[in-house]
Amino acid sequence: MSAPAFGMHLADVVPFNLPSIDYRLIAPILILMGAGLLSVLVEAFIPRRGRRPVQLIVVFVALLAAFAMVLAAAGSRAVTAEGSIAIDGPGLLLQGTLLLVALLAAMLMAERMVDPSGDAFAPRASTLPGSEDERQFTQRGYLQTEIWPLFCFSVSGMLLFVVSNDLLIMFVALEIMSLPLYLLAGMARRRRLLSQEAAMKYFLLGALSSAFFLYGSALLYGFSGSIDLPVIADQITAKPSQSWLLMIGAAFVLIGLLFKVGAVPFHQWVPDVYQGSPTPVTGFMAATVKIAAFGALLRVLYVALGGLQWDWAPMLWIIAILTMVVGSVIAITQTDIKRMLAYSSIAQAGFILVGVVAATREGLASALFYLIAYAFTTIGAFAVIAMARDSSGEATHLSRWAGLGRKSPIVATAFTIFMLALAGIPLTSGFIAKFSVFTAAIAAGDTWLVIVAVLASLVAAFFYLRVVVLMFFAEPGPETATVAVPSVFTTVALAAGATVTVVLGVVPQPVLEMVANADVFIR
Amino acid sequence: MEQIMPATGAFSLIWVLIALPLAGAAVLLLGGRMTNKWGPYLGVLTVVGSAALGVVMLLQMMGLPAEDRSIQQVAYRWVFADGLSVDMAFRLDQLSMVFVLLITIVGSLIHVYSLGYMEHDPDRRKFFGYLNLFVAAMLLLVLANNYLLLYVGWEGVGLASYLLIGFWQVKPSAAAAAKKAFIINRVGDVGLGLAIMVMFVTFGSVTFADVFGQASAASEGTLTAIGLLLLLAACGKSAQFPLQAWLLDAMEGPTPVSALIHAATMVTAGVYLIVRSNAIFDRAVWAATAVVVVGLITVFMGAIIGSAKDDIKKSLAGSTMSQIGYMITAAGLGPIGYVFAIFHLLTHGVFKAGLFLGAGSVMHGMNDGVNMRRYGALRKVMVITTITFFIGYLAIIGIPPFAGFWSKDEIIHAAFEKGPVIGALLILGAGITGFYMSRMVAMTFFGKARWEDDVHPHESKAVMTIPLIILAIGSTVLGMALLFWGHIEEWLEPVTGIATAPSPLSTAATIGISLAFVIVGASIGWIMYLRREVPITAPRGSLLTRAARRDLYGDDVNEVLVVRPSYWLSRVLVWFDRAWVDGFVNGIAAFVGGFSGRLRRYQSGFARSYALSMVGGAVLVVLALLLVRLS
Amino acid sequence: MNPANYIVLSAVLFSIGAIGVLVRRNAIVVFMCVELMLNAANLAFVAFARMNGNLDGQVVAFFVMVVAAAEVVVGLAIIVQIFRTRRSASIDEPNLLKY
Amino acid sequence: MNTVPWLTILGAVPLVGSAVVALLPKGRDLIAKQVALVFSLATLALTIVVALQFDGGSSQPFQFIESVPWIPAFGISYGLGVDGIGLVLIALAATLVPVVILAGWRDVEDTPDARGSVKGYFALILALETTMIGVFAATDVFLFYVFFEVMLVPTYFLIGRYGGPQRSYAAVKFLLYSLLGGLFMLAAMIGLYVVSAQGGQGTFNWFDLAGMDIDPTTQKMLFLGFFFAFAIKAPLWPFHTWLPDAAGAAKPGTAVLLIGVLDKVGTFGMIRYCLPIFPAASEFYAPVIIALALVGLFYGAFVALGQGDMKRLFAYSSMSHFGLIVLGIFVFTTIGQSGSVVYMVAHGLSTAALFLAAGFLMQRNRGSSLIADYSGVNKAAPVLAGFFLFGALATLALPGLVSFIGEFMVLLGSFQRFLWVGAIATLGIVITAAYALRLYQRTMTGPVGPGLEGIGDLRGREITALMPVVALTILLGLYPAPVLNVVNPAIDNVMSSIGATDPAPVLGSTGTSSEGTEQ
Repeated sequence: MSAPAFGMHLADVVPFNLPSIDYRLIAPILILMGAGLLSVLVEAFIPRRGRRPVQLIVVFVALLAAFAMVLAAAGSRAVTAEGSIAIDGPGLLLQGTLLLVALLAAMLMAERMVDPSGDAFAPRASTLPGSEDERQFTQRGYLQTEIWPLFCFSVSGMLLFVVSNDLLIMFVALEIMSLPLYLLAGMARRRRLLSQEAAMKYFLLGALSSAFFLYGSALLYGFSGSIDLPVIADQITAKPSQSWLLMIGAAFVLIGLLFKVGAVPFHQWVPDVYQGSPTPVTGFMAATVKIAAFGALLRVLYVALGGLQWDWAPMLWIIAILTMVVGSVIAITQTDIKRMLAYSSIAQAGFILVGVVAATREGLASALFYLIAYAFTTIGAFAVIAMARDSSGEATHLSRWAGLGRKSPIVATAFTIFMLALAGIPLTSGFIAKFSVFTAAIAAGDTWLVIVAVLASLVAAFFYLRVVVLMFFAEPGPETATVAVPSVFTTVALAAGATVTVVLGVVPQPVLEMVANADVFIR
Repeated sequence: MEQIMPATGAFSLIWVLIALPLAGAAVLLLGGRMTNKWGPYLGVLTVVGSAALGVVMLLQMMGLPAEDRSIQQVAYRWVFADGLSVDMAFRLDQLSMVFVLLITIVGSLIHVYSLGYMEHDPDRRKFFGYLNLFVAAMLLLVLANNYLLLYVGWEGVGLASYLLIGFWQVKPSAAAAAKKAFIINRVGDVGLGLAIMVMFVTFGSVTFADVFGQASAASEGTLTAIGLLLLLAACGKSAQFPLQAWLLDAMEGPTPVSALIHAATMVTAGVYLIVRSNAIFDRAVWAATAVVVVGLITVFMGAIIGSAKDDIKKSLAGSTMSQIGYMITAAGLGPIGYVFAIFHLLTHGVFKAGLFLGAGSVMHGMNDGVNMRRYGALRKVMVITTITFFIGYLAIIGIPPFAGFWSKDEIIHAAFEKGPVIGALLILGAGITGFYMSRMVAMTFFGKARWEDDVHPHESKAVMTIPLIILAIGSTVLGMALLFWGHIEEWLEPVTGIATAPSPLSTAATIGISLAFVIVGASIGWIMYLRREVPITAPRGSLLTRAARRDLYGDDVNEVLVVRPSYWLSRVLVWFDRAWVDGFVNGIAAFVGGFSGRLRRYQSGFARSYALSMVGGAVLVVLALLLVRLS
Repeated sequence: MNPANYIVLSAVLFSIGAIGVLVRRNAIVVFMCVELMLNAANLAFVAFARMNGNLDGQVVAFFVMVVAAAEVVVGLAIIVQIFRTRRSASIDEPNLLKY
Repeated sequence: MNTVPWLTILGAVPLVGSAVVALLPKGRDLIAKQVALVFSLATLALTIVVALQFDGGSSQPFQFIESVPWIPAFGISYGLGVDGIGLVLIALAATLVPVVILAGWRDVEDTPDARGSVKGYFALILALETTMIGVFAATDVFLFYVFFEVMLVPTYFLIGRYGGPQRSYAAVKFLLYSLLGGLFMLAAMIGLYVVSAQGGQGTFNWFDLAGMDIDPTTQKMLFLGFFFAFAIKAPLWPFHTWLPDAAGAAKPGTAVLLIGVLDKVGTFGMIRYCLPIFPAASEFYAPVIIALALVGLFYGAFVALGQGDMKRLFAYSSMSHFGLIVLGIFVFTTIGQSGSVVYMVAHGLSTAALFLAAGFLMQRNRGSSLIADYSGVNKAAPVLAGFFLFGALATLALPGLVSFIGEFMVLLGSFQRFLWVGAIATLGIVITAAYALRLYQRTMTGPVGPGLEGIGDLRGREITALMPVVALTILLGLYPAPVLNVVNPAIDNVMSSIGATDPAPVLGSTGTSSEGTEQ
């Protein structure tokens, strides 16, 4: 909760220039923050029994309301809050996607049926793993409803992240987005050691990356005398001198963002965190953080550093290639499905970077489309993973998936759809996404980048299909996991993910138009 | 080019000639068990029907003036594309007419004979089906009006021959022989196929009319190429050197098959092809010479093999090779030879069929034993067979007035016209013929009985002997009939070009010399195999004998030059495919996998190493950016 | 004195922090090193604010402090929890997730 | 232009059938089979209707054209239409599917370790038919690609779920190999789009692309992308090693569809896409491709000669035949290309005959496909042996059968253009005969092998499945006009689009047949 407060504070001091803030445009952010505060209060004042339903109502209402506001704001292009927030096509598009995906993620988090002893989160994160209290709380069937305020804050941070127009807001948004995630990562009900380890790694590395980001913005500020992205852009064109400040600053800022994106060599937190966190949170992170981080990355690159394209393009070339290759190659020898999808998400980040490097309108549009397609597919995939279980919790080891296709064909089929989409087989969203990204890249002359991407996606196809092979070509054994019957929540999330994946693959035109009309970033 | 008449009257039924036996084959082969009973008789009827139709056509044709005797019937457009157009069309002229009669009449006789010969075979329905198929294919071969359609018949008879040689497939030897025959014939087919291609690129058409019509315009080189390729084809089909190896094994088939396919008709298709293509060979001297050479070589190969074999059928097969050698030689002599090649082909078709069927009749009585060393003195028990066989014998060695005498004599004479050496060689061949045929007759019908104990020879029954008798009559009169009554030269002249009439004097001379040689050879044979008792186990024999028993190493040569190398090559390629081509593909996969395994080790699980790679990456990125900027 | 020196100092601090993150095992210390890096950034901001003659940098510094404080809260929570579970605050201890 | 969207209907019928079959309740296997058969027959009937409406003589090579914008953002349209080539291949697919369904009636039950359900098997086959029809009917490169790739999915499951011991390895290998080609084709396709976009809005419409003139260097790059995909599909030496594994692991029915139809997509793609869109590049690469084709022709034949496993033998023989087809395409003569198309059809039929007959045999002997396990079958099961022999003869292109017409036209066309290429290729017929007859000799002749005495002969259902294939092979061999009539105009179109002309005969004869035709 920064920008508005900042404004008010100023207003008390100097009444004669009130900051111009278009509350209508930033309403989504405010709504989510408000929801966060509200649910903190709910935690404080509503008796335990009632908390969960109230929290859910608050969250879902907030998400839907925010989405409504985004729709209402559709088409507007404005810089508000004293130039620190830019509401434009891409921003709104990403906000809308974020909200929808967050909605599905929230449903996964709210799921209570698949695990006999409650939801995916520890009854009390404070209790020691395996301790007496933990057992007690579990028996009493306590649920940790503190996840909801964290969730709301995180989402609000994301919404702010993709529209923030100066480095300070961006930094603050980054933290608002990340801090709750650090905590959520550590709250798994089962395998708590892993969960805590994930939280710590995520936190320390995240903090390190934000330090880089911050120092980078300091240098950029020193170079340009401002933290506004457009001003920085002007300064870059204005004075080519003092380039080392600019260069190092730009590099550090980009590093901070590439870390969140999960690009090689800043990717190593991804597998550990994805594997350790509670599966719904993993899905939430995998889908939304990717969107938010890429949103910010695109904005920085296209708005602030647009004049520097010839400097960062080669670097991103190499990073994109590394990311695609390392991600897909390491994934083929993974034995844990969550970890495999983590590496897959790294590879996917690489493919999106291919579109980013193009640095053209088509590139931007294709990246946006890819983000949308990828987010829904991922949520769906993790929904399935959350359902494949055995007595000790989720059965994430690949060997446990052998023959799943025979035991529960429908879920397996859904998962197959997601895998095919990630592999980029036609008639799925993933194919159109890859197609548009490659098209943009080739149009921009990055043919060789596309060739590498093609080879990488072949390697990727191998491990995606490996799961399919396991599920359908192997006999179910005693080891095979059973698919728990979920409540309406997961069902809806799963169905939505599958539907979007297929629809975007068969009739992508509307969304393609949307991303095309999203136009470029305002500056 | 000679003009070609539309098919009218009986000629409008040309297609029926083929369709009848083809339908018979279809019914018998698809009909299944239900046709077991009456199937064979249907098979006979279809061929007899074609024969009757053939005779009708002959009569109608004789009614026509000579230049109008080339009739064509176009059924429909068969294979076509821009620049290519081949019809399903038939051409009945004097040449194909005589073939039609030979095929259908001899075919009918052999069908009838088979009724008896195959009586006890469980699969006789199939047998007759195959025979019908053969007759249909053979008729297509001689009735086609273009080379591509001829090709269909060409391989059709090959197929029938394959099926019939391997009729007793349970015997591995039979199956192997069948495969061998087909594959060696395929080599010949390559020649035919390529010849057709050359014709097409040269003349833009593959019909006889177009090709022969424009032949004069083509360069001699092209014509020579075509001629040699056609010769290759002929060698395959007619078992001429160097593609002769299959014929002897082909005797694995039932004896009527040997009579019909491997004596009377199919093996003579090569002669037909060359004579039919006379327009080419007339203008390609070298090709024609090559034909003569091949023919001569085969005359002696066949004769020598025939003289050494103890298996009566193989001995006859050798003789067949030799006799076809005569025809091929004649066909190579040019216009003066063509007619007599065909003439000899017809007579040979009749008397050799008779001889084979006679051999079959003998085997029938001897529990299918073929070893002449276990025969002997059969003249007492099977009189008709003996007489008919003896007539055939007289015919083949060329004793006047039997059929073989006229035709062979004409060839020898024509050879002298071309060059004394050829004539001399042919006369020598005639002598050897006399020898091995006498040997055969002596061992089989005369001398002491050397039968195995459980063998009780007996004369075959009428259904088999009547065809023998008819063929024997044919062997007696056919020569004179064709020559003096049928005037075969004039009959064929429009197709084969003018045959220069031989001058009587030299005729007398050649007749005398050749007769002398024949008698000498024959008497040697008689003396050798009647004076002394024939040993039941063959003596080691001279080097030549042993070579001849091994078919003059024909198989060994093929084995060493072709078969072994190709199997070796295939084994090498199989290994190469697995180890290298596929190995490369799998190698890549393995490499990526290993790479992945090594790469994931860097994900050590220590937060600080992650931090390190981040900081390191940061430094690199900064350096990279500065480098890009400064450079 | 030349404000550029402050920048140099901040750079030095940042580097120290970074190196500290890499070499120290104790999670708390590592975390403190990160904080050091943040403060190096703060110093840079303030110094640049001075050089550029506008307030933005200083404003940012305040925000960063707040954010850093929040980070401390979250971070300590996590670290303490790990410590309670494992009886050690070494960041090399938790090493179950790898490869 | 016609009002009824025939091709869409044609493609939809099997898809609907597939859905219906898939949605049937468990355990209703018989009904599933019957429904599948009915739908496949309906498709066949529709195909015949379409084929009868197709006007071979018309000036418009493409007919039944449909075009609806699909993804205007990339100039992609849902465009269908067939020329003679597409039509005959669709007809081939529509013919083989019912045959395969009937032949595979008990495939799943008779598999000792069946993975999938019966209905799944037939649903997949029908789904595959839809993609096959689509891939041959597409006139939009993107749409073609979509079918091209989606086709892999049902095949992948058919091999991987219903195949033999090696199925998993084979399925993955097949899929990855095909994907590799597909992805390169995707890149090239995008490149093509980008090139077309240089003049305003880019397009994937085949008609526009075929007319476009691209500068040679770009052509060469893009051509490679497309050709690589097709060469893997076809399969051309040395990209063939997936085929023996796939065919060896797949059920006979699946293998028939795989080799008989799917692989034709490769050669079809060469004629439809490589040549007209990249004429210059095609000409540039033709020598290399012809060399590869020749190598493949003999390589495949010789490896087949040395194979101890029937299914692998068939795969290699097909590889050899594909060499021939590719040869015919890239000699750029009308006769050669028409021959290639005829041979595609012929090869589909002969493969079906041989593979299904062999399949029936294997089913009777614990699914063993080792030649060594068989001997003297002719005695125990004469009818089966008969069909087997017929298949072998069709494979070695016996004159009178349709495969002969295809083969001879290809050889003739090659000979017409490059004398020696044609001559060398012709030698192949000997080796073909060698391995085909050797196979028959080793399996069917001689004394009856151990354990084979009891195997029953073909049943009515099996004969019914084989009969249509046999009949077509013979009828088209004696009267190929139905195919040639529609194919030749299409080929002329291709030839003109690549600006190739046939070499005239030396003596410049018109080439019309003898006087007989005039009467």
